[in-house]
Amino acid sequence: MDSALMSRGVKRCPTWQFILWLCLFGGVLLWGVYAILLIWLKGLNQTNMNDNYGFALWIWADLGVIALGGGAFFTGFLKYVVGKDDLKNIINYAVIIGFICYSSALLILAIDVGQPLRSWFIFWHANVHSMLTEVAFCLSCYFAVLTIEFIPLILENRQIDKVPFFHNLSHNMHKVMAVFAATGAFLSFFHQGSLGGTPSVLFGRPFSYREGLLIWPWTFFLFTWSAAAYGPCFTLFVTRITEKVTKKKLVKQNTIDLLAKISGWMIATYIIAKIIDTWYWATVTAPSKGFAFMDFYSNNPLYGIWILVLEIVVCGIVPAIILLTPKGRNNSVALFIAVTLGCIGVLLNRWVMVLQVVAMPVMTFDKWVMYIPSWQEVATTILPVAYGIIVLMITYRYLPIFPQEQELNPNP
Amino acid sequence: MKKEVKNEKAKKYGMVIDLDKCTGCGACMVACMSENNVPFKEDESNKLDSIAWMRVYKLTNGKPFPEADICYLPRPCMHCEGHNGHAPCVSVCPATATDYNHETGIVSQIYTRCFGCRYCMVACPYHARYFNWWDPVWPEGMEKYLNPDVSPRMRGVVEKCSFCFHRYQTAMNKAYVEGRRKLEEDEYQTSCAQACPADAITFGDLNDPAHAVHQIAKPDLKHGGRSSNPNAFRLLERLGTNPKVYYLSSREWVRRAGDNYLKKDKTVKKLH
Amino acid sequence: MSRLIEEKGKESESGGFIILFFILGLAASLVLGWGVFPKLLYSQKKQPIDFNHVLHVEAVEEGCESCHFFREDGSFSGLPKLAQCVDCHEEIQGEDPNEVKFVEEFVANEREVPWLVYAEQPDCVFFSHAAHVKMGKMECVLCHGHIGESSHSRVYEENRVTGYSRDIWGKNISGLKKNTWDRMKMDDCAECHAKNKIGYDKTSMETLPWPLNWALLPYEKQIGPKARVQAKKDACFVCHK
Amino acid sequence: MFPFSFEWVWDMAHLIFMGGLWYALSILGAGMTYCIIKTIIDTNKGKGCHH
Amino acid sequence: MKIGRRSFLSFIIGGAAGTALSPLAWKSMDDSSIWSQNWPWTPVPADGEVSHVNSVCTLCPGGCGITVRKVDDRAVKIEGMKGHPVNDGGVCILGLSALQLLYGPTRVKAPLKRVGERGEEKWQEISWSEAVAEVAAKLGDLRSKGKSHTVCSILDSDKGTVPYLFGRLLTVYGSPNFIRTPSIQDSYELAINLMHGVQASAGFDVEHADFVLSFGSGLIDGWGSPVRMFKANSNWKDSGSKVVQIEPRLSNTAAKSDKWIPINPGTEVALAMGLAHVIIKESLYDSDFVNNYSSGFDKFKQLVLDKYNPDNVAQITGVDSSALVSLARNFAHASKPLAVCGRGQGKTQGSLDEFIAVHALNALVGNINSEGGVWAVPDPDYIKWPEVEMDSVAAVGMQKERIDGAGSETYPYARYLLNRFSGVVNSEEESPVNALFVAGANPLYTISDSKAVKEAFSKIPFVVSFSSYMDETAKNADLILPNHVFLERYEDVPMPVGLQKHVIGLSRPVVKPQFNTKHVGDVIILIAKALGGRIADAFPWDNYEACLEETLGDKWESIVENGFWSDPDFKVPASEEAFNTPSGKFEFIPANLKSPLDFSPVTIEGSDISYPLILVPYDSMRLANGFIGNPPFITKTVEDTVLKGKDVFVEINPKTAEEIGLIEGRYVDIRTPRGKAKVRVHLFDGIMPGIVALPRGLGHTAYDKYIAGKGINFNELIGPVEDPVSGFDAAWGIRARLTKV
Repeated sequence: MDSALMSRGVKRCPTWQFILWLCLFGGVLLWGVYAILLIWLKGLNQTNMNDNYGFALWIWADLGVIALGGGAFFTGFLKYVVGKDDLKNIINYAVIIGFICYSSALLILAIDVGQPLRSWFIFWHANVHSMLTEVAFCLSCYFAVLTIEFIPLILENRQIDKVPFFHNLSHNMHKVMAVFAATGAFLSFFHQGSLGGTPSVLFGRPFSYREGLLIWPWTFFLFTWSAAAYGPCFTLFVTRITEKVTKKKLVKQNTIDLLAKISGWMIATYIIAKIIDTWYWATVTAPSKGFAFMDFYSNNPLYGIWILVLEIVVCGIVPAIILLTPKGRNNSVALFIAVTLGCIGVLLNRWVMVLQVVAMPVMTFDKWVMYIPSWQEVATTILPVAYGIIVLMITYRYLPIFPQEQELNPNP
Repeated sequence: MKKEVKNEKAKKYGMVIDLDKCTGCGACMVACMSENNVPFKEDESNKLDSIAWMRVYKLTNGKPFPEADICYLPRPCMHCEGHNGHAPCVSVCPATATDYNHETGIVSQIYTRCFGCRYCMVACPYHARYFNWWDPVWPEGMEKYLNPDVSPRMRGVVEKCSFCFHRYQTAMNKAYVEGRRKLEEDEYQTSCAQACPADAITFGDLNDPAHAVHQIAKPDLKHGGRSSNPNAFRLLERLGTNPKVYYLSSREWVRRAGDNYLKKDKTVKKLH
Repeated sequence: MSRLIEEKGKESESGGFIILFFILGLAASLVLGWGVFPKLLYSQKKQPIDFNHVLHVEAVEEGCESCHFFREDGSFSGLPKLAQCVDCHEEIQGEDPNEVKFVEEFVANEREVPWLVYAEQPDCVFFSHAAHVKMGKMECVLCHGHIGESSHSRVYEENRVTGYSRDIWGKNISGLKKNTWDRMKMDDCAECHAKNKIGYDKTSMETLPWPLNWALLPYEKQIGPKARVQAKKDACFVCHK
Repeated sequence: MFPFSFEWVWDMAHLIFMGGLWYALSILGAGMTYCIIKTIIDTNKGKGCHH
Repeated sequence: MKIGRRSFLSFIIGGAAGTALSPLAWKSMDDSSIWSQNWPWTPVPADGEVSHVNSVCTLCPGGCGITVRKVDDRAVKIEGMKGHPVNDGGVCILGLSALQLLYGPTRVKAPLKRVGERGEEKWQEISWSEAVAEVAAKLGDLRSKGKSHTVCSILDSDKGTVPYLFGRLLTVYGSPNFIRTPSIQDSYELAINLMHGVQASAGFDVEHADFVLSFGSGLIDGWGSPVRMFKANSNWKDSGSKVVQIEPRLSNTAAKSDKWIPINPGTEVALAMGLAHVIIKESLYDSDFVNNYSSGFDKFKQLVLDKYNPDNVAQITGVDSSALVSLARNFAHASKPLAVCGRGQGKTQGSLDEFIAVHALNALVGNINSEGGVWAVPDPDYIKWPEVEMDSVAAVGMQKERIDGAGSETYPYARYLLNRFSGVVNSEEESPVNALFVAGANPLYTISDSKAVKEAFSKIPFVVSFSSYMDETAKNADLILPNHVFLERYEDVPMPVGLQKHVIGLSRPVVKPQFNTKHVGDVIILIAKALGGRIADAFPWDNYEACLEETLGDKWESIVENGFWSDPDFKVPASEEAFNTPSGKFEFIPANLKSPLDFSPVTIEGSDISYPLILVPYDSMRLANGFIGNPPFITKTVEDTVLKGKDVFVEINPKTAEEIGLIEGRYVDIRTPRGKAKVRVHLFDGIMPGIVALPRGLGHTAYDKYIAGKGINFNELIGPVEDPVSGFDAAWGIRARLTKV
């Protein structure tokens, strides 16, 4: 029925099946939209945030999706700036995933602020000393970059491509894509970093506070690095899931292998840096403020030392080892485990840097405060997942995302 | 002509709270609420969602009966100076809705500028910043007591203690019509300091040796405003927030509760 | 009409025709924006009493200060209350219907006159008349214009979106102003402060090359020699509450 | 945000961060403008009409 | 078609360009930005001329001077009055919140007549003339039936013109039943009456005392005039004066004192006697005073030496005997020692023995009527109205015995015994009270054993409340004749509690009455006039204001100007003339007392087998617990370890909690012989094991949603324990049991 919209020579599931799934995820999406409306109309009292938890699930989700979306900028950087041309086979998907992640992040930010109609103040009345300003600048600019990168892909749809204007536009945009990608990479280095700086410039919060270089705390670099390391994991993770769902091989193993190897090296180096950072913080920074290392991980029902072990060892060292060994990369199960652990690791890191920061008391007579998100927060946080799946379904169905698909799946 | 109009010496308004005198009666909290149009809800027992610019904390020494001891600690906004005005909250606000005034040392909060990102609340280790989770609603007729000098806040913005800056403004107005620029110590007092029935709160210009706060707190400006009074301490001084609220206590455990210390650390008076 | 367009479209395929439509659109939107929109944006309200400033200034002894004065506590009285008016207007004076209305409706019933205040600022604004008039020696006219010379009350134009007077947000719909009193927005405060600030702030805008100093419009008012103008960027609380 | 806003201060922080923002925005703006103009020219030349 | 589309596009582009060149977009954006910063639904308080009005707060008996800041005709802030002899600029949390009471939703806005069942809150608004007529008709009816003595009024005070008007009306009408709500005032007055032989209130020269020994008095928890006590406490800190606090719970007062001596609850009287023992035995007492101005010392000495040696006392009180001895020495050696009693805020009367024992301690160290000591302060004598002329009905009525039994043969010493009221009413088939007036009091909430009080009220056929607020008593009344709030009315406020000076404060109208309310004084005068005859004759004033002005006479002008009047010449007589006892001296063992005191601790209700724990109340400044409900601001300051949601916490020592198996926050049922309630537990190291404590001031069932339904009323769990000599309520606690739910 809708086959005219699909690329030639590829096979897609029947329309009814497509619509059925669309409705399913659309339902989840609508649930999230309902929650958004509630929040916009009734205010943030719809959440379980409070004066201790000024930042909570949403900011975690924000940091999380941006880290996961880091695959887009890093892959783009590798392809356009470093020149790893092999990555062209996966870059489209990386861009779409990035686009989904960043648009979700912006949406969540729009719900998260108390006066959404004033959120443009962050530009208009910008305080250039604030990490959040830097985040907002780079985030929105980079989102513009992703949109620019996404447009030619849409224009490649079989029907749209027939229009000469769009065909030419797509062609021209491709030609200058390197400039956009380079700008995007530049912006991404900064906003991933400033997201890292966001908790770490808080010198009133010894758990997250880090010393650093000039105005940038060490986590500034760690966040950029970890996004570059773990972002590709998420790209690989989604690609792998897509392959499972479509029951097709979509990207050749050498591309996967290349990206996995780079990711492995990035994770390995990141984890070393992270360990050094943690060590310095635990033995120098925190004690100078009167905190012993274990103060951060005791006297509360949730945040134990396990969380650090999980983050560094299980979700850091383990995936690094798997991805660095050819055997590990070539074993699809091991690879999948590694990229999954990687994704969990970066999400956990972002969780800790948001939630544990605010949970941890600073005044001696203050108490640890725990928090459980309200359904409105959960719904709005799940919304991006549904939204992402829907975008992926539509783009996969109608756009030539995977250049190697036809080659790998010749029509019988 | 330009020399004629010399800038007066910058003021640094601050507070000294004598915890030996503080009875924990809560008058400062209510004096603040009624002066500053702080709203209230039917249930205010969830203290994580209850706006109290001035909050009185109850400290315990953790010892069993009969060695147990308690102490009350009123906590307004500390109006941190940080390093050269870089209060923890001021530098993080993305929209410049809060700033540090070098002329008075007061950290402002502009409600119409704030868009409610709450980064400042995360930055403040004192929980001195409060978010308007709800629309402020006064029962019918009660809006009559609202103070026109302070604008009521809308839902979705952050608010905090301003050291009753509007009182500074009105005092300055009076001074202006009398042809003065200088305020007497008692012309500008915060609502809490004025109300405190135990006279535990002293407010004034820390830079002015004639003011009581200066004489009690004896701030050592070479060492980040650290007090030279052996009974005085500031909350979380070691973080480098450089707050302008000093506390006095004759009890060691109370002074130690004012900051974080490793077991081996002494309740130090020196920053480094 | 649509038929007409189509027919005309058939007649001519040329670019000229397209340009005509461009001009049509342009003209329509310009008329809408410059003509209709301001009419829609502001509602016209009449003052409850038509007030004659000229007459009053002649009658009172101390000029403007007779009614608009500073109180002992430094606050500015703004519009006079009924209690002040009653000093003279206990009985109807003369035959002006406005006078009759004033005495009968308000004085007799001890009801305050609900004047519409042209210069009413939003609640977030703190403005010290004392600082500007007493210390800065500024003339009222600088911000309020020549209202004291009016013999009738102007129509009060209320912005339907913001609820504030047109005087605050720009008498000229274009946002440009000829006189200092044409607008009373934050930028206008800032403009004057930047212009008159005394050199204790290094980042003086005047020292900047064109066009960065463009905001300094050339009007003549001088601020007294004792003035100390707030022009620092760390003082939101000075003007906001 | 703009140098003529009264909040603007001519200091390093503004130059770096606002400079960065305007730089990025101009690259993106210039890039897109280039693409669109080039595309209009190309289309008028009859490129891309492969049917 | 193709051209049509292109033309349309062109039109749109032209339109967009034109819009961009017109103010439409820019101005709309600007305006919506302004709109989004000044939401129309956020209230904007009107500005205006600021003025200040001096007045006096009447929300508690403290009598603080206040300065109300007004903006035009709105009262916006209450501040302490500078230079006032009681509070000198300070103000308490309740006074600060008074505007919430003035403007709050809890006000009764017009005279109301009950139309539904009692307490059903179905009311009909009536006019003032109807209301007065109704009351007058009822009173006239009772009087004609010879039942004038079955009319009764309950007030919070018996001083000042308004209580005097009530008293006058009752007298000339023919009823002896004027009742004042109970407090430690009763016990102090009686102790002074018996030991000094004069009718006077106790005044404490706390400012000059240098060693304060408090037997459980919440010196900084609201005892006496709270702000004055805070100031005194700060003075003590500055001057190095010592405070020793004796009580089983680490109250704020205990925490702020120089020494906290935990004691078995209720045994304070024994400790006082033990201290007397040491002082007498070691001859540390003031021999001048004891030898020259006291009588009965030998008898007292004998009693003390026989029965209260430190070891015995240590056994009873749990206070270490060496601590006791050193305390006694420190107390006696201090230059201006002062011992005070009356637990917490002193809202219950307490045992007479205890007051006499503590007062004897003061006498031993010779600080009676001296600097830094306890003064017997007679009421200022400024209300000089002509004697009433009673008609025969009134004369007969006045001869009848009081309903509460005060002054009867059984209770010859007491003046008012509201604690007995419900017992008396409930014990009879038909209520001995046919009409009840309640003003400035809320007995349904403040009197212990609420259930019994409520039952008694339900038996009384005609209950009139003069409350400004819809409190528990008003809610269960037949008629509410709302008084102005103190910020709307004139009223003299004599004798701030515990002050050793003569001060009369003046409440005055700060704002116009907000609702259709009427001054209670005016209503009394109107009722009297409506009743006619001798009754009307006794009220020659046009209205209350005229009455007040006439009463204050030459004081009026200065009191209006300053907000208070104080007698600069006030002095208590020297010890030679101070005592009017049969011996003409201070009596350690009052000769006027028929039965001897035994100075033994009061036994509380309940068996220790079924109720293993002891429940005591505690008072907090952050919980108004008198006849005024807690305004929202105050409730906001209550900690979440006291009140969370609708649940109140009972304080318990962690050790006791562990024995019962309770953890922090756990829900429990608390049961006492008088009642049961569901509460949560809060572990507190500052409370003696075996004791649990609940705050007073919660658990309102009336007022508005900001006050009602939070926690439980302590008075529902406790009942009165009658002091055998005075008839006062001597209960200081009740036995209790906690069970998990």
